[in-house]
Amino acid sequence: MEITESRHRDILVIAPVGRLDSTNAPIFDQRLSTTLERGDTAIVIDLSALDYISSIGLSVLLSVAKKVRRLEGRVALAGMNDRIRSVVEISGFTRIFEIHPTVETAVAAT
Amino acid sequence: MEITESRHRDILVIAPVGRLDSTNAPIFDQRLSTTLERGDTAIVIDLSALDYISSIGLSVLLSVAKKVRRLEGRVALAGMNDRIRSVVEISGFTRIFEIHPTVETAVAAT
Amino acid sequence: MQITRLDVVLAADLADLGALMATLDHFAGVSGLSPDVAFKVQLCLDELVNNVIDHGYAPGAPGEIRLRIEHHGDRLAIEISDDAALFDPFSNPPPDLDLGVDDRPLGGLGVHLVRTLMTEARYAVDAGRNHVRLVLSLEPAS
Amino acid sequence: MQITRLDVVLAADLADLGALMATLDHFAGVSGLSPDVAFKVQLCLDELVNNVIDHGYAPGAPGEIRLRIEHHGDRLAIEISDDAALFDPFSNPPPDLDLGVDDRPLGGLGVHLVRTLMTEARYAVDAGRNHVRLVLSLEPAS
Ligand SMILES: Nc1ncnc2c1ncn2[C@@H]1O[C@H](COP(=O)(O)OP(=O)(O)O)[C@@H](O)[C@H]1O
Ligand SMILES: Nc1ncnc2c1ncn2[C@@H]1O[C@H](COP(=O)(O)OP(=O)(O)O)[C@@H](O)[C@H]1O
Repeated sequence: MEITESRHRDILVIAPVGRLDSTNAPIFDQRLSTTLERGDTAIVIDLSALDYISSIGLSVLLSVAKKVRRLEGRVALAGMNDRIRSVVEISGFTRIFEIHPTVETAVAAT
Repeated sequence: MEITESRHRDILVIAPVGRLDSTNAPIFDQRLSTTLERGDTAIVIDLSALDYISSIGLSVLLSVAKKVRRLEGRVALAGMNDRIRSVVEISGFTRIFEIHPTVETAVAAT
Repeated sequence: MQITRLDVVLAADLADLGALMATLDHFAGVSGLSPDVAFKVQLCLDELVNNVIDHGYAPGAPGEIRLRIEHHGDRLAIEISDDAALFDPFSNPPPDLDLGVDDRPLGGLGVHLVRTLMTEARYAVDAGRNHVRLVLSLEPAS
Repeated sequence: MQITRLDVVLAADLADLGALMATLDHFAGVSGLSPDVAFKVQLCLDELVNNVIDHGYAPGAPGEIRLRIEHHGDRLAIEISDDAALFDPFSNPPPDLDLGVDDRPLGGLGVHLVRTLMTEARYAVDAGRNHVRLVLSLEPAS
């Protein structure tokens, strides 16, 4: 799967492209672990290029939230389309994640 | 539809690409008529880039054979894959058309 | 994966015939049908649907065609039904393939292709509708 | 054109799940389903098929899943059946969405998503097999 990264000041913006499903979620999970191990603990996950997420993709998001919390870092979700937002809401993740309409507002909110 | 043309001495080689079906056959029919009107009456129809032909495509071939005969020209079919050849055979066109395995043999047979 | 049954409703027009051909491509690809089988199925449905469009429903009048394809083991069973005037396509005499180029009529090959390429091809009237039922036996290899 | 019924047999593995997702894309595109409906159908079948793969059949053991989708009017009816150990996924209590990030378990969201996104979701045992039956009412606009 394609995953793009960019840096805004000390914040890493990481964007999975396409689908976060049983085939792709493990790849994205691995990439996020590497990012955290590297010392990046201020992360915005840009979901604006994501078309599809299933529960395994949601588990990857929850998993990074747990790790970031232990590291006393920060993780925000940005740019979700309406379908992905509805799944995130049904999962109760609005209580767990800082959520922003765009990467710009997520970065500015620090 | 894509139709490619090339000239070998006084022979025009014309190749329909893709499908000769109810959508595309009228376009190919029109092109062949224009070709004949232009004075090209020695024609090899190269079917090697053709994936599919239905009865309307077969009618276009029969129609050009009729016209070429009136014009005392020559038309040959070349390069058919096995599936298209079987349909041409079932239609009894092996009695009507000169058939060659390749454009080269068709051109050389003049 | 194998698609074991596919039912479709299409409008009697060329746009929906194009959509049907795309669906048959998908069906054949997913179910791993051989290119020969995929070609025969496309061709026979193309011919029969074209006939309902051209000769069945009145030109410009809206018409609907229903299609069912079943794939179990080495057998494809296809049923095409429509609501146009009753007509048995297999009542046509076969074309005379011995005629010379000047005498061969344009057209009249569609039903002949269907009859030749399919293992079985039958016509029935059911609930006042035309039904054509086709069977294609698949080679164990395909 | 509209695909009114689609039956599929798939092996309980990720390769066939991928093929199923491609077929659902095709189905939704051909039948003009809205992106919302297409997403819900993909997601719910993805979750349920994944559960049969992960929790139903023994790891590495061959297993088969049958699927039927029917689309008539503004209603999609879906049936998924398998031959693994009998289990009613809707017997699970819903996840506790009020837990904080440290206490939320990973997983346990799939069935909750299915139940929330579909209009109806029921489990039944029929001929010794697991059957999950889903209904999705389509907005007249979609
Ligand atoms: N569904 C149909 N309804 C009415 N007439 C039909 C139908 N199908 C075929 N026919 C008749 O049978 C003839 C032969 O059909 P076919 O072999 O497909 O050749 P073509 O359609 O090219 O003439 C048609 O010309 C038409 O007169
Ligand atoms: N088909 C099944 N066979 C056996 N157990 C199942 C099946 N589907 C679900 N389960 C059980 O229900 C639990 C919850 O399923 P689900 O909500 O999809 O979350 P997850 O699969 O991520 O754990 C699973 O962890 C499993 O214990």
